[in-house]
Amino acid sequence: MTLYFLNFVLLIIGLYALVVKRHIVKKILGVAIMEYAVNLFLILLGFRKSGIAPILTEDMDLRTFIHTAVDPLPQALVLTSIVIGLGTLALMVAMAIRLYERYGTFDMDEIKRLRG
Amino acid sequence: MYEEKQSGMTFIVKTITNLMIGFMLVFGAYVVLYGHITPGGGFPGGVMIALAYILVTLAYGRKVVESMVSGVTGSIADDVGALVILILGFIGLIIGGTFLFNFLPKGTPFSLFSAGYIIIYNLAIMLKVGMSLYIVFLALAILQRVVTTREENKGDKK
Amino acid sequence: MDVIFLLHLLLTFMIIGAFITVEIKNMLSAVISIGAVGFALSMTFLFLGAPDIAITQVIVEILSLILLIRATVNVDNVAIEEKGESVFHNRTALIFVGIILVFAWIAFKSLPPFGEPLMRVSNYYLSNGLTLVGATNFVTSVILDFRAYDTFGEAMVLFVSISGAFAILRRWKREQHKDFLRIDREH
Amino acid sequence: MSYLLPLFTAIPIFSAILILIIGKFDKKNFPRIWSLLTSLSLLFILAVIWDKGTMIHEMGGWKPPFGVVLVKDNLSQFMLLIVNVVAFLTIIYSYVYMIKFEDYLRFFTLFLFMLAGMNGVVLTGDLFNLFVFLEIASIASYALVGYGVDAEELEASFKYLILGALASVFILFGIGMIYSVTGSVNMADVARFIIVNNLSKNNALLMATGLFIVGFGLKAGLVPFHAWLPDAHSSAPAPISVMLSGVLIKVLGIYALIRVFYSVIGITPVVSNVFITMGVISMLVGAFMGFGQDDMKRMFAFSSISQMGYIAVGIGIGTPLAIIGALFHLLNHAGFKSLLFFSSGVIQNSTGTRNLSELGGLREKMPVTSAASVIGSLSIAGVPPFNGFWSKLIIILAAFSAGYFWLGGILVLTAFLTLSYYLRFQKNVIFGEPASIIKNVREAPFMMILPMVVLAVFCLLAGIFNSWIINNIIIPAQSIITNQLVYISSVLGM
Repeated sequence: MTLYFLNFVLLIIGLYALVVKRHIVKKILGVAIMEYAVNLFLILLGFRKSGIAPILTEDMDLRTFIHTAVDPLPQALVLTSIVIGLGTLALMVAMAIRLYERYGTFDMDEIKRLRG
Repeated sequence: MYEEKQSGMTFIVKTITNLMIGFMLVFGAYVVLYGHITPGGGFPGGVMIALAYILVTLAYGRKVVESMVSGVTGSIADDVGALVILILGFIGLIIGGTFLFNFLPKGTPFSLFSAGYIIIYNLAIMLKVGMSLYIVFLALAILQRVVTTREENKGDKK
Repeated sequence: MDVIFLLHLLLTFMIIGAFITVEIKNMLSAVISIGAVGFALSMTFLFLGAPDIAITQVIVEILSLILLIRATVNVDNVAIEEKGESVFHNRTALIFVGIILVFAWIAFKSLPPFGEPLMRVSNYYLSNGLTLVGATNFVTSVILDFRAYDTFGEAMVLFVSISGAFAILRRWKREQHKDFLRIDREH
Repeated sequence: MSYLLPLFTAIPIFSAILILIIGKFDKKNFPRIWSLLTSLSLLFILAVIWDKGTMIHEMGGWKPPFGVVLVKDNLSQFMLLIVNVVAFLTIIYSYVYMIKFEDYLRFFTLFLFMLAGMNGVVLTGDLFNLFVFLEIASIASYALVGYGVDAEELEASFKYLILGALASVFILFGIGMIYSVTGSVNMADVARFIIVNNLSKNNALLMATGLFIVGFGLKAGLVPFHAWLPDAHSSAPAPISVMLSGVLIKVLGIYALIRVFYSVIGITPVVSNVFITMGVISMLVGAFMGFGQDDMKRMFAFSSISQMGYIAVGIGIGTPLAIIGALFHLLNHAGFKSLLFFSSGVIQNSTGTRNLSELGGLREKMPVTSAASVIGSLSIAGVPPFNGFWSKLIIILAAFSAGYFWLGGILVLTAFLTLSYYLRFQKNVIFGEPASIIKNVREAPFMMILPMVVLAVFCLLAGIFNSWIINNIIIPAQSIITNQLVYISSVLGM
């Protein structure tokens, strides 16, 4: 419970960086922090008290394994979400550097030719 | 005008790179091939292989790494990896009637060739991920140099 | 040591790291401290019984650090002075955040308690995965067989974002820089 | 016949990869001809599966709660029709338009990925899979908005990217909440679990509701979350403006909202009121901001916000009549707004500007474009007998019959506002004194005229034969939305 809450605080910090900060890289880092938070949230949801990793080894009994392994589905979802985050990051970095080339700054307040 | 620095980083970095690169490639391949038995899989393995090449780029400069895997080869490998995944899906559609059907025999657990097509799928993802991250790093590194050089030129004119 | 206590400790560390990332002036330090957050996150995954995710997180963290430092911080590490915001502005933001946190607290209370997931669907994966798929790593059997279509989509997300990055970075004739970019030589 | 369903995503992706490989040798003709063929083949497959009832495709052969399923019901088929027809017309238009961007290999690659992503979102029966394909479509659209790599385009694209990433995080968080409460991510299974255990008052689900409204609202560009929309629409190349306004915000925003709230979580009075409020604010803000614009494309963008407001109001009211109106307006808006953005691209291409104050008297130099643009404006303004009139009329009638009299008043008021700013557009661009810059202007090439003519004919015919369209296309889709149990039982097979 408190873990969920702390995790949500992490998400809010990322949101704060995204909304308030003017530096483009800070905004990108804000997105990254939010992605961390949401990935961790999904894994926390699948945790079992005194659970083991959902990987069977040869000396393990299948029946006890079923009753102790943590939930594998959120882990699969998070793996996909990490990849999506990496793809977004690559695109964001490409765009940031192109913007820098055009405007000569990383300051979002000076990048303001459009009216919004 | 910007001229390609031939030297790259220091001797220490280069030596350590020489030592590490083989380990990184082998470990990446291991993580991919045993992805269905131990932790790992196509994605982390692919990123490891991309990181091996990126390490060479950082230590030796772009020319050396492009003599190993050129940008064009990388991008073709990237496309081929994606195509293999799609073709796996279509084979499943033809054999099993559903897209991405696991059409190979399941084998015995804990052996390398078990779990049907998962090993091929992992290898295709490795090719795709590794090569695409490597070529995007090359492109970003080039652009970054050009931007910095132009900044410096601007400063000179002032 | 108790795992739950350790998790609290790691999360607190991550929150502090994230806060430093957001507030520090020097951009290189900001990027490095987000690296610290990422590595703490991967340790957290390890304690939560997710070695697959932990490996992936470490590797991805290294790659994104290299990308960020090499492509952005290396170009221009000038900190931007924040304009002095009015106290009122900050106070409304704080009140808003406070309300959201209270609502989140109430909502988290009605989730199943921590450590006892429902696992309606996952029990099927755990009990039948070995016979139906044959992989002993159940995460792999979920991502590459039960939900293979998601992984197909995931590979395509990476493909499309790399393609997009190349489209953004490509040479474009409207500008006349003779010594410029040899990017589309790669593609 | 359900084996045809995965082809809607697999064929465009296959073509995109093939274009990248073969495009290394033939940059000029292969990409555009191949994309045209791809889009045509998708239309052909759609014709084959049209009206064949609900189809389920179990990916990899796993039964619904365990694997990913593709579901083609009447609502998906309605959305597939809009997406693929608009995409086909846009590819015809880009055939000539993209020449000035010289390197259009990656344009068609990204375009086909966006098409595949939208088809995937429409067809999927799984919440997380919806998220994945939503990401494919949005990432492709971020890159396409910035395709010109000029300062303004990059700025618009970066804003869109940041807000889009925020939306994705919120949606994923909401999916996590739903998974934790119900133990599944399959839409039908989640819906059944919520009904059986009577969870609709659960606080965690309420929070997921809020997260979904913010996330999908950002993708739809409804008003508190519309900051990216005018910039992105006006800076993108014309074919991309068409895709964004014509289908992307509808599929990723409105369709996803309908699916998640009507078919999965279940609609509650609170959610309906939120929809109505967001819709009313969107209508008014869009209409008033539309007045002040000198840039043609920005005006169309604000008008898109305003018309999305109509659709949101229709969904919020929630009676069958209102849903019919909303879906009919969705179809019509895809028609006339695509037409208007096509014409703005043609005008910008020939005259070099899109400012209303610099243009004038185009009707003699460009007769076909002018005629199409007039038809589009009259349709969106709601002049009978064009299609916009009927859909707005249905929504207004639904508002009155559901007892929302003030809402009906606002809807009528917005219709008048829309009419007046489109008349201003007509007066400044098509009619009036010929401006000096249009001396050497000629009619656009045939490939750019053709899509406009097709859409103009559609606007007229959909207005005249409105009852046929409503009976044959809209009502089947509406019956899926209002009967949650039919959806659940047809997917889970009970």
